[in-house]
Amino acid sequence: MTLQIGVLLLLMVAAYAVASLKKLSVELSILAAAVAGGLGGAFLKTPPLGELPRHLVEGMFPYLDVMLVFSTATFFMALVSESGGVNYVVRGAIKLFYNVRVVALLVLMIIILIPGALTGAGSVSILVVGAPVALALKALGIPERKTAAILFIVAGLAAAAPPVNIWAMILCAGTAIPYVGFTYTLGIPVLILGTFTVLWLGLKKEGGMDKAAALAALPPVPPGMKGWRVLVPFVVFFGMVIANRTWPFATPIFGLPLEFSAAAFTAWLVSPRKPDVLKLALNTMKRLLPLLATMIVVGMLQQIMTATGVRGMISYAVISIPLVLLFIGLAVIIPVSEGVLTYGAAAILGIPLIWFFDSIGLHATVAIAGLSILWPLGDGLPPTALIGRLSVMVSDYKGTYWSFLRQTWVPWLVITITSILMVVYSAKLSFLVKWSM
Amino acid sequence: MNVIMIFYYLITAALVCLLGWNLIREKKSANDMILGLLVMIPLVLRLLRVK
Amino acid sequence: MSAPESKPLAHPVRVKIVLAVLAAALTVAGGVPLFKHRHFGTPFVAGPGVTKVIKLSDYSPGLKGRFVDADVFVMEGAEPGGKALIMANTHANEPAGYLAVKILIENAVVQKGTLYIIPTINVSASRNTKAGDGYPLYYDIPTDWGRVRFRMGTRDASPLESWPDPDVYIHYPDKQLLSYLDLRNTNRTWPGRPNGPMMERVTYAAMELMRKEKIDLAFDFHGAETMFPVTNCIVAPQKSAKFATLASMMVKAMEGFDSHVEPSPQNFRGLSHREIGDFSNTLPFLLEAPIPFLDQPTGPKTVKLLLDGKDPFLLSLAKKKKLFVSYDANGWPMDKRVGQHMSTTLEIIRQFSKKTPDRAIRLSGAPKYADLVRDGVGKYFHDPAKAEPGRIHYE
Amino acid sequence: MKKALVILFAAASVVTLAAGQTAVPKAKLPVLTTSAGQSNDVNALNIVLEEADIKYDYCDVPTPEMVAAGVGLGNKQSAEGFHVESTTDLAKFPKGTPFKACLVAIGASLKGMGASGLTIDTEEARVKKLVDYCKKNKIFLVAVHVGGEAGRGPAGSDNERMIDAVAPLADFIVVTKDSNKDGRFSKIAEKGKIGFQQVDYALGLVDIVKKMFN
Repeated sequence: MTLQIGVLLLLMVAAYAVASLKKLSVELSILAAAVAGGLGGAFLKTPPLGELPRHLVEGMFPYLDVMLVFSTATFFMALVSESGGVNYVVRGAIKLFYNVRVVALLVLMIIILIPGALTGAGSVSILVVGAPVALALKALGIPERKTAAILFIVAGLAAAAPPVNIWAMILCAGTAIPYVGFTYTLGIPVLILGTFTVLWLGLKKEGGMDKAAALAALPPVPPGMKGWRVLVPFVVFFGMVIANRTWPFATPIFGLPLEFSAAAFTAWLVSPRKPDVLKLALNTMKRLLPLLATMIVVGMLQQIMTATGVRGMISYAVISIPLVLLFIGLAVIIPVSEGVLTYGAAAILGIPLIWFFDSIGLHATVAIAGLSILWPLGDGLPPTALIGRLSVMVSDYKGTYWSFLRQTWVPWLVITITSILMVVYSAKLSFLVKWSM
Repeated sequence: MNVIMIFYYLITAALVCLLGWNLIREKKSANDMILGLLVMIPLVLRLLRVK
Repeated sequence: MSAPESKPLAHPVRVKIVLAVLAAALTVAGGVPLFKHRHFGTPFVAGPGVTKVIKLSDYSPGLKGRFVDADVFVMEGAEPGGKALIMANTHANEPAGYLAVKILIENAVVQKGTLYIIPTINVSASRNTKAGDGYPLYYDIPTDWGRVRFRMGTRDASPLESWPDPDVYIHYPDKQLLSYLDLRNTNRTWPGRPNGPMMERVTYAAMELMRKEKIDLAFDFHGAETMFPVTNCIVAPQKSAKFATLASMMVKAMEGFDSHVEPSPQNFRGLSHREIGDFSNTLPFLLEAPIPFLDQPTGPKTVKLLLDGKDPFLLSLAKKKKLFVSYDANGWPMDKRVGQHMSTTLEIIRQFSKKTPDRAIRLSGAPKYADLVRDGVGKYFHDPAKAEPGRIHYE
Repeated sequence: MKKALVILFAAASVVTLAAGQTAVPKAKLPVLTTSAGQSNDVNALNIVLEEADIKYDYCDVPTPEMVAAGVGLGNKQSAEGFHVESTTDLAKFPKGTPFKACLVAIGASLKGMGASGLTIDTEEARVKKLVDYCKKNKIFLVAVHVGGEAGRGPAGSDNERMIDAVAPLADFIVVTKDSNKDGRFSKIAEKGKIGFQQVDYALGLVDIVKKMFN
């Protein structure tokens, strides 16, 4: 059976490679891999050919809700941006903090951390506050590729930050460990690593602008734009998120897409100039199309990989690695799995890994925290590279994707080492869990 | 079906319309046509309450 | 990373129409089987012991007329006594319990006391499929008179019944944070609320049944991965632990299979074995039988794997001591798993009846572990073609 | 049914002849039962004593001070993650009578420990203190393992640490056949010259405790 599955895996890799060589987009290359795997599997009746369409269609569903979040959040931010709110905020931030660089950087870091921490999605951080923060970073004299790097790493940390960490939640749900004890176990490393990242990448001023020039270089704020007009839509959004958290049994479950829609509607209401909503929505969808399609094809790939046994074989291979190699291998395995499967990676590799770690005396909660700090790095890796691509998009960086990714290597390495040490020494770090209870 | 769920069907329907409109306007890229259609499939099946 | 610029198409409209037709064909070819699956029913023949079939909504109007409202088979004995509730398909991708209750409903007769059986407590999950996990839609069990087809469901209710998911599920009433998915998992939504989210309504109705009918024992049938530490066991809170332990010792000695007892954790909320005990006078027991099909490191997710539990990867991992149950080339066949649920349940009922004779429950006609392993589960299914029409219920 | 039970008990009490088995030693009452690792096996142990009609005191997480308080365990009350039960016949052994024997059910449960607010490290430290106390005060220490294969695990696992904390220091070891598949317990017994018995099923323990305390 191993041989058969191995052949299917090769077939899928080959289909991906051929599609890429033929200059097809990443999304279509993943689709090609999924279809090739499905057709190959049909030879062995795993799954039978008659079930292939159903598997392909069913595989389009795992990330349906994430697609709704992306669409509504991007549309909301497009509205805020179009109404001049973004420019207003950045101008204010530069006025206040231009001369105290470290404080400015830390404030911007916290601004990126909050939306991701609350929703568990780094993409929300980028979509909601990415554009204005990018502008502010640029005004501080940080070049675009470093700006993109800061956004990407900090947004990833935001996703890992408490209270909501989706990797940890998937792992807890799958291993029947309660999702408690993560506040400091995740919070402390996230803050330390975030501070390190913004200071490492942002402390050096590379542009020659002084404060006046920086302000002059920023786009003008449209007449009539006031602080409250920017603030109100965000108050609506965070109000709904926080209301749900504070009075969970009195508030209905809104869900992020509705929260973003409500915020978008408010932004339109309070905007001093009324943007063309239809045009804006159409453009938003066009811009998002590759990302949305990625979610679709990754789900299909995942479905085919499981139905054919490829996913199981990979999971088996990871669990069978000798322990020391496994610890070192986490540095590659975890981010790459995220790059290929996004959150699916937590279920496929994470659940058996945690069971295994637990059985050899590691502390499961700390080990989950450690892994879930490493996973977000994979959101910068192809084929999906969800947060990496969003970071490049909002920071307006025009260079190649790889030149952006190279900028992140030092924080990347530090995060990797931290998270592996957290797993290895999880038993010694269990006091963090106790503090958090 | 409660009010909030109805909102979700409306959001989904809006996305299908936007994707469809973009698809109709698309003249150049076969890639974008395929991606647009792919994204529409699960949204349509959700609207039809199949899955 | 950006998509390469494509050359202008020679015939954009024609290309577009061809692509749209292909997409529509895929939608239909993939969508129709999913639609059929959602509306498929397996016939359950109400056996001689079934005295009535009621609805879960009879205990909580919040479920009236809803898709998620479940059937409750009631089996009353001539003599009054204790009462037990048996629930299956909490997680509809763990089918051993579902097959066990079908056998009970079709064969058992209660002499003393009453049995309440809910074959599918999470109706929506049993009519949902696990996107991304490549399960088969159905599995067939052979019998002497033909095959019986069952839906393969999943762990979580469908978004068609519960949409949207929250950013994080906040358990009622404890406020413990759980994964957003757990809002649709009926083994996290206990004890529930009468008008809360849909799955909380389901568990609330079951809680009401237990409180109003003064149920003594509640059984929740599950399956668990062989790599999961809590597998092949009875999960019981402190108040149920003695009966569980006695039963575990008895089945080991008399019927020759293992099912150890795991304490129900006190700080993990929403689970049946926790909340039923805390919010009623009922003694809860959650039964786990191994289900290799659900393990991550397995070969293709086929019906064969689901039914015989044989997998080369798991066998190799067993040799490396990475599984939590004994595992050999014989796999873990369905008959054995159904048999374990059946015998463990009967033994707990027997031990309870011995200790509290005025609340005793006595029943006959239910096969035990050895019978099921010898005959196979299909032997105990009744042919709906030979049943009176009014006695057939599609589950 | 009753007949079947009698036969079963008889069958279960026929002890499998494994290497290094020794006679059942005599021990004196009153007896304390407790757990090393907070698995459910201590419930099995209590049930065994009930079936054998031997009265006992039980605490899942006793401190040396509680053991020192003797029968009644210093009148401690059960609370969340802390269970006390005293069934010892107070007419024979009034409150405060020092314990003469201690039965420890070995078996680690992550969930059980979590419920008591313990980790494997704190549990190991606690068990070691308890064992030390028993040794110093000549309390007859019996290590029991009835968890079978499910209650074992790879080397270095929680279960193995609990075994190492108790078994080598016990005065007598009694295990089920499944628990000793790899001969781990017989080896410990042989090495430490500790009394050792192996039974087919947990129920077989009934006969052994009867012999031990009568």
